[in-house]
Amino acid sequence: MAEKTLLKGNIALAQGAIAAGCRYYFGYPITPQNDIPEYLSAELPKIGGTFIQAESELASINMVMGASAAGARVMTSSSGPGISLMQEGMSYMAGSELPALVVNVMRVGPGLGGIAPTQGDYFQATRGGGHGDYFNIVLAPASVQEMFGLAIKAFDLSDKYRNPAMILCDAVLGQMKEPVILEERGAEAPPARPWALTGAKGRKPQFLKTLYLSDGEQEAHNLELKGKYDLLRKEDVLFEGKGLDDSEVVIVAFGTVSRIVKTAIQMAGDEGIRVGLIRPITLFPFPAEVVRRTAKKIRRVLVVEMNTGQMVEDVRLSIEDKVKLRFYGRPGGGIPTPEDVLREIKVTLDEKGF
Amino acid sequence: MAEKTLLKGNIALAQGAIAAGCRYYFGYPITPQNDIPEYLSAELPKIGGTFIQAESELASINMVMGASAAGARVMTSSSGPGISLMQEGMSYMAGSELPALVVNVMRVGPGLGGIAPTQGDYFQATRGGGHGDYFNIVLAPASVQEMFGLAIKAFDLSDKYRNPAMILCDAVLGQMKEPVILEERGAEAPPARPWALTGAKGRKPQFLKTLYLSDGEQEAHNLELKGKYDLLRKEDVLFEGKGLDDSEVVIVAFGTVSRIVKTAIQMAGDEGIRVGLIRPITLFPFPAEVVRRTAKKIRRVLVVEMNTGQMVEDVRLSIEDKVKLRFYGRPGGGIPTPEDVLREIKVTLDEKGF
Amino acid sequence: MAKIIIDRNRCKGCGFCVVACPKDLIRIDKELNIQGYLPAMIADNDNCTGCALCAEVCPDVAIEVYK
Amino acid sequence: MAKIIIDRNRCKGCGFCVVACPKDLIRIDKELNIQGYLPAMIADNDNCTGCALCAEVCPDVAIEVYK
Amino acid sequence: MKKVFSRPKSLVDCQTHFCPGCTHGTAHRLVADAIDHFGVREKTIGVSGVGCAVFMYDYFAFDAIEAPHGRAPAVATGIKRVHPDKIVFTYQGDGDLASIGTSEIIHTANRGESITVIFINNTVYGMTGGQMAPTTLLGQKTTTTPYGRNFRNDGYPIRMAEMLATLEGVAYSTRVSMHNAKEVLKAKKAVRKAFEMQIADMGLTFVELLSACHTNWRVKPLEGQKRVEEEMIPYFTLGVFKERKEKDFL
Amino acid sequence: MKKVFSRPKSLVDCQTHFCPGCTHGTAHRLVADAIDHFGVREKTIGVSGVGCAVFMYDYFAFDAIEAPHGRAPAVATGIKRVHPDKIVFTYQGDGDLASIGTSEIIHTANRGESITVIFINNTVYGMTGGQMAPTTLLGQKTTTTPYGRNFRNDGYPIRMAEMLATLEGVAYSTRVSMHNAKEVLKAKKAVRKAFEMQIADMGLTFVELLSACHTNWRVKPLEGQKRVEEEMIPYFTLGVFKERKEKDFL
Amino acid sequence: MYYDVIMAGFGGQGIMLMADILALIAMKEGKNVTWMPSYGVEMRGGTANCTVVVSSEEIGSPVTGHPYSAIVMNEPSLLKYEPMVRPKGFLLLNTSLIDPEKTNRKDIDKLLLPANEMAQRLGNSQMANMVAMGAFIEKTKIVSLELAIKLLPEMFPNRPSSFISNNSRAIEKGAEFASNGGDFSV
Amino acid sequence: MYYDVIMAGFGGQGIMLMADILALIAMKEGKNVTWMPSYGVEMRGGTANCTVVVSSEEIGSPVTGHPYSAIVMNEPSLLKYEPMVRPKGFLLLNTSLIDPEKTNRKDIDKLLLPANEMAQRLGNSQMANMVAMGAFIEKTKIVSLELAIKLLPEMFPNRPSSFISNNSRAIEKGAEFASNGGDFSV
Ligand SMILES: Cc1ncc(C[n+]2csc(CCOP(=O)(O)OP(=O)(O)O)c2C)c(N)n1
Ligand SMILES: Cc1ncc(C[n+]2csc(CCOP(=O)(O)OP(=O)(O)O)c2C)c(N)n1
Ligand code: SF4
Ligand code: SF4
Ligand code: SF4
Ligand code: SF4
Repeated sequence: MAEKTLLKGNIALAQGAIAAGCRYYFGYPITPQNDIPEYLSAELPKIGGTFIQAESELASINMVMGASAAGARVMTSSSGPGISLMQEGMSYMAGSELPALVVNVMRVGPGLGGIAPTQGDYFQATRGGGHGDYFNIVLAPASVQEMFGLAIKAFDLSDKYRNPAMILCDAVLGQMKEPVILEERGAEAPPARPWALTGAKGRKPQFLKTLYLSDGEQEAHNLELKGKYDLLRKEDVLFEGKGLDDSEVVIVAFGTVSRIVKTAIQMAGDEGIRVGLIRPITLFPFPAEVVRRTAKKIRRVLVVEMNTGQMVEDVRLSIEDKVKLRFYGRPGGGIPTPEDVLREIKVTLDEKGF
Repeated sequence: MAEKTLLKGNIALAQGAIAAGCRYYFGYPITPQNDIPEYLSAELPKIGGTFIQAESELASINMVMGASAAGARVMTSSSGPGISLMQEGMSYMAGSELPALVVNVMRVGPGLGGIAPTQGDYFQATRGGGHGDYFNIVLAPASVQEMFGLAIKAFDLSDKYRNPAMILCDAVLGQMKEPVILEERGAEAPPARPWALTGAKGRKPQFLKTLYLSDGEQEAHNLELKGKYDLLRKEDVLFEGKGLDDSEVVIVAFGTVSRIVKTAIQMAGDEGIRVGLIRPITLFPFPAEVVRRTAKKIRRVLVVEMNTGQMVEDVRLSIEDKVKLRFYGRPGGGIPTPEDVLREIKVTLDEKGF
Repeated sequence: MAKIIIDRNRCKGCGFCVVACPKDLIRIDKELNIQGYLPAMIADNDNCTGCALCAEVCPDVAIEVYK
Repeated sequence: MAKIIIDRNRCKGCGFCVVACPKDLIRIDKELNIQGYLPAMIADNDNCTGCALCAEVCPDVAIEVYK
Repeated sequence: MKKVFSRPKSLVDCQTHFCPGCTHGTAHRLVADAIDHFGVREKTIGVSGVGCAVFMYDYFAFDAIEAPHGRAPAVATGIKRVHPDKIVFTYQGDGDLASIGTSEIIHTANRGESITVIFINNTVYGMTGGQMAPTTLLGQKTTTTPYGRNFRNDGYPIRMAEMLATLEGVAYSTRVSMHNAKEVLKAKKAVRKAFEMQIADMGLTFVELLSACHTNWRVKPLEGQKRVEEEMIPYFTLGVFKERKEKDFL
Repeated sequence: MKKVFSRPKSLVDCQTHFCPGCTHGTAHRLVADAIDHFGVREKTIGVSGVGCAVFMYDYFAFDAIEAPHGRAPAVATGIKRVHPDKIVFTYQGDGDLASIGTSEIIHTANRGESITVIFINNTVYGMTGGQMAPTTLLGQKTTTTPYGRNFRNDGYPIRMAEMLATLEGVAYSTRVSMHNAKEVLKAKKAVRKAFEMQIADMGLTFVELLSACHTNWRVKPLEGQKRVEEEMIPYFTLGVFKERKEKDFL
Repeated sequence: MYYDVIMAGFGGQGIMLMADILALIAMKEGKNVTWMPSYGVEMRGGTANCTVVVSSEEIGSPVTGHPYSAIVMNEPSLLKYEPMVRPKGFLLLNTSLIDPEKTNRKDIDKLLLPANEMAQRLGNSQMANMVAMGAFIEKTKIVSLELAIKLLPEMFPNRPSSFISNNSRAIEKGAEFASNGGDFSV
Repeated sequence: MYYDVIMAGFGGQGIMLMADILALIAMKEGKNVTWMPSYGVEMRGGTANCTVVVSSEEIGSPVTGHPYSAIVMNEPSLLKYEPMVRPKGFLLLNTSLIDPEKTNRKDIDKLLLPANEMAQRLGNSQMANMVAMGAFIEKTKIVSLELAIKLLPEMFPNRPSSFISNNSRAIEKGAEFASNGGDFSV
């Protein structure tokens, strides 16, 4: 087994980005993700990269757009209010089909909010906080190891689809330390970017834009984007499933909550209750198929989130209504304890169908 | 019958705002809603109001926040990219429980996009483009008369719930002229605002904020917000329903599309096909109950939108999965014609259940 | 010996060249071009000095100058 | 005749008042206050002129001056 | 004996969360002092930026609101336009005002809104842990300029008081310091002048107050004060950059 | 006879969508001229703001990108940092640069990014129908100042070239006009100088070009040119506000 | 009763005004009406067009892909809108700016109107839109011609009476042309 | 094997470092481990605390409401964390800063450690955290004490050897105290 290093989630993410070949970072400070820019401000210059502390999140995302347009692997990171400020830029990037990684280490909202762990930005991340018909590719790590690994994966997917990818996590994942295996990045180099702006030398001038004026051109462009999202749903769904065959109830939870749920599942097991888990790793595309299939079999689904109910809509959309669906959520930085979850498991089992 | 005036949708909306007692407008130009600021820049000074062209949409929404905090009825208006830039501010306003009207005359996205009619911002409007656990109150007019009337209604709901309200419409509704009856605003004055910042004269100092640090305080605040959204869902759902009892298929469509659908329904009627319509007027809260009830009876639902499928999720969430649900959408400024819709009606009727 | 050539169909008839010409050799035509504008035309090319001021001032880059 | 009163528990021990006092009458105590800081104390109130410079410079508004 | 110096009435009698020696506390007192001085506590509305001073509403005995990071001038504009008779001010750090909020302060100043802006320049982002601010000095190490600020990568320390002084809408622009008693007394006058001119509706008034952030500079309080004097002031010259004399300008 | 004046190679041979007499066309040519002059067409990347010139990519024969409204300097920063050897410029209107994009231009200038900024000041928002711009003159009627711009409500016309000249990162800041042949020739020199200094990597170079927007001013083209001369120039003084001579500054 | 028309031409031909008047009369007559312009991001160039729907019932779509009729005031508009008109529909062409040879449809009713020339003879070619308006109303009878003329002073409250009378005359002349189908004299 | 501990005190007491060391040793021993700090928006003031979970299995929640044990280095931490410890759990109190009278729980095992005084006697009261560390490990045996001492040079590569040896000694002394339960001598 490769050697392990004890790393903070934010740092592991930053190292994942470097491992993925990212050499450009533009961002603006905000808790609880400041380790990322702080680490990269020290490391990137050493490896020929560029770190700029932008004057704002608006500037960050637009610098990211420029660097991406120029053909670079590039990222930014922020939290709630800052991510909201990036919505115009992210919409432009999706429209111009530009890849990049945007990290959201969530903080409590709405408003300024505290930095307690929360999952209140699920809707914003998966339903497009920006204007127009588009989606972000959204990945939700649940361990420091995944902070590293999914950062790499996010760049790859972003490049594959020429669409911004987002890592959605919370303060627990950002601040927690765990042992990590820092795999060397394999040979899979970033794909060629023939569309990048590099100067029209030996080729025709090319441009990147989002405004199409000829009859039907814009509609065609939007349908092409939709085609990419359909392909994503088909080809690049990621999830972790446990005990999906013989459980009495299956829990759907992502990120930090899935960890708490695992403890609860063990506690339930100790009491002789068999509980399964589906942990979506891609939030968009949502693992609808496995949720549907599992729910059909197990008939009882419990969704746990650190918000007032957001991913539960995607679960609802995936399952038949004969399935019993229960939601348990704590918003505003309230963290469900394993005991809370165990209680909810029992309620789910006790309740009659709808 | 009161006298009718032939008015552009944008102007009717501006007049509705004035009728509602709104005397403060802060906004930044963007097509296709410029008639609103242009009209108000001429009218507000005449009636003791204030019009400021802000330096940006960020400034606009924050001026709106200030004026609302100061106790005024206040509004802004914009379109796609500008609305995206307001997401941080709107999240803060929801968090600080401040009322205001935000108008989004949609344009095509993602990115800069053209100004053709579209409904691509449904997700952003109803699922919160800003960070955190909150919702906007969203109203969708379908006629110039409603541009006037729903502007008033939006202010009232916004005040009732101390939450931002949004009018979501498109270029057709903004640019179209129709005869309007400009009702006098009744006695229903804006409610008292004891929470407003007016100087601590004869009372304790008070403040408006979104950051709660004591244990559990933020969670309690978020649950209180959730309480308001639950109440909204119970008390203030608006929709228009037609032929919900004896139709062969029911269409769900809002705004401009509902108009096109009405023509299609007439065409279908001419061919002997009975088609019903549910037109959500409040998009949040979504009229889930009537959709559920009607779908249960009619068993065939067609959703038509000018996007690749957004409101259809709310319809899906409202109905049983035994109901046959079909979606027809055109994104990027493509306008479904009545003929298109008629065709889809027939397909919906022909198709077998799932 | 110099001359200018005005691209009649590219011209939008703003008249800047008319004013710019120090020798007053350009005027506005009476017939619309395909764009629907009344374009500029060189009235007297023989006296053109090729100073190119008309070309410099033309927003539509509709003038070429030869010398 | 003048004097100052330092709110021992409000003080964070920054020492600005110590430096500010033109007559050098303030020093830092050796015992922690409830906040866990070593607070300032007036060592010699008899010579205080009530100039209030210590108070002006105190970021925690922990000093009152009497004259 | 009579009390000749005590806590201003506009300042709540409570412990602040500021670090030992942090002159955010001083600046708060100076604002409260001016509000008391002009007897306008009951008609004052404060707008805090996001930064170490975000909890302003806990410390001031008048109405207040928390603006999104950088947007305090826009929020203040909204308030002042609704209540032209009230005293409205913003209180902002250098990250808040000179970085993310650049556009808002410039245009609010350019519109000449009758508000007062209290600007705390401590060359770093205090609240978030000492990252580079637009005002960070060249060569200064911060958590995001670990090798020292380098103008080729990070740009130059920006001088807001001078830049704003060039705008027509600004009635008063000054830079003061709080690193010793003499300077605090000057700062007090400047803050009073700023509010006085607001009361006279002369346009935007701007007071930049130099401050140390000992915690993030990683120095003791008294060392910090010395650095303000020896390193900040040579670059951030103290003085009045603009002072309008007439109300009926232009 | 030899062709002594023709369309620059960097300018695509096609009809523009600009209104008759709109000097956006002239400015486009001047940029293309400079690019040709320095032979850098194959290493130039243009960034357009949103405004009447958003379709830049249709008119220039080099790589280009459409930035969100106001953000061109940030986009250009991203590009230039990836390709320090390329020639990168932004092309922005007064709404784009001096209003919504204030923060981006100031900080990009302050960082001294080696890019060129072409700034078209026509005192209105052209593309969206003639609303007030930050540069609108006092008293000037626009669709959002129907009673004329009034500084008490709307603030003052902002002078960007002067303001930016105060920033260390700026290598060159100048204001020129395009209202007659003589001025166009000067403008041509200024644009060339700006690109020349970029090639020498001296910092940000900024050229403000005064322009009429006949359509929204509701005047004939020649009248518009006259108004530039008689009304704009007295307020927006022409000249060089900063020109760095040395590369190794500070 | 339901009727829809697309009016099209270039900016400056008064297309919107023409549509405005039609919509206003319809409203005054107690009918439902929608007026729907289409315009691009760009300020100028290209065609200006406006769809007016008049109906005694509630109006569904204000946008129409197959109008009963079209008024085309210049050639690009002919190319774009002629194909859309419904079979048996009606097309009014401004022959002052359109070569009638360019029309293709055989299945629709056409009126060839030299609107600019007629307006010029009436003293101002700017009134071509009013001429067309008059002809269109006379031909289709979807609103009252009298009312159109009667409402002019109300529609242009700030214009001199000569303006009103000239425009009335333009409308009348257009109507005359339509009713005696082809010939005109002033 | 599963064990969790919350360590708490005020900023400057080296709580995070203590937690770091524990986590690192656990990792080196091939166990799974999580290290989870909790901190506010504010830079300073208040308590610093960190939860470490050590387990031979995959670790679920890194957050725990009912830890097996707690190390409390000052009084506010005692008040906050003593009630959370599981019945039969373990509480290590720093009696240099906490009055042992203030503890309430009877159902848990307690170690009263005068950490600051011991550290002071070792030459530097800053090492109180190391003393506590040593005592905690000795008492709970969740990781190897030897490894802890052996790893010190690796953990502080830039510190002089005197620093390492002092800290080793502090750990040892803490352990000694724990093993002979109560008395200490330097
Ligand atoms: C949109 C947004 N971005 C970033 C932050 C995080 N943030 C909070 S305070 C702050 C800067 C604080 O620095 P400064 O304004 O200089 O004030 P100080 O704390 O030094 O007094 C930042 C970046 C935020 N709250 N909102
Ligand atoms: C975020 C955003 N806000 C507003 C707009 C609308 N908009 C497009 S161009 C423009 C201003 C154009 O004016 P200017 O920059 O002066 O350029 P000009 O058209 O005069 O050349 C505006 C406000 C937009 N596209 N995006
Ligand atoms: S300057 Fe150019 S566009 Fe203008 S009239 Fe002359 S040739 Fe035509
Ligand atoms: S200045 Fe104030 S806080 Fe500082 S030591 Fe003196 S009394 Fe204490
Ligand atoms: S972090 Fe800096 S600015 Fe904030 S309270 Fe502490 S010393 Fe003051
Ligand atoms: S609207 Fe104004 S800026 Fe735009 S092309 Fe026309 S004249 Fe030029």
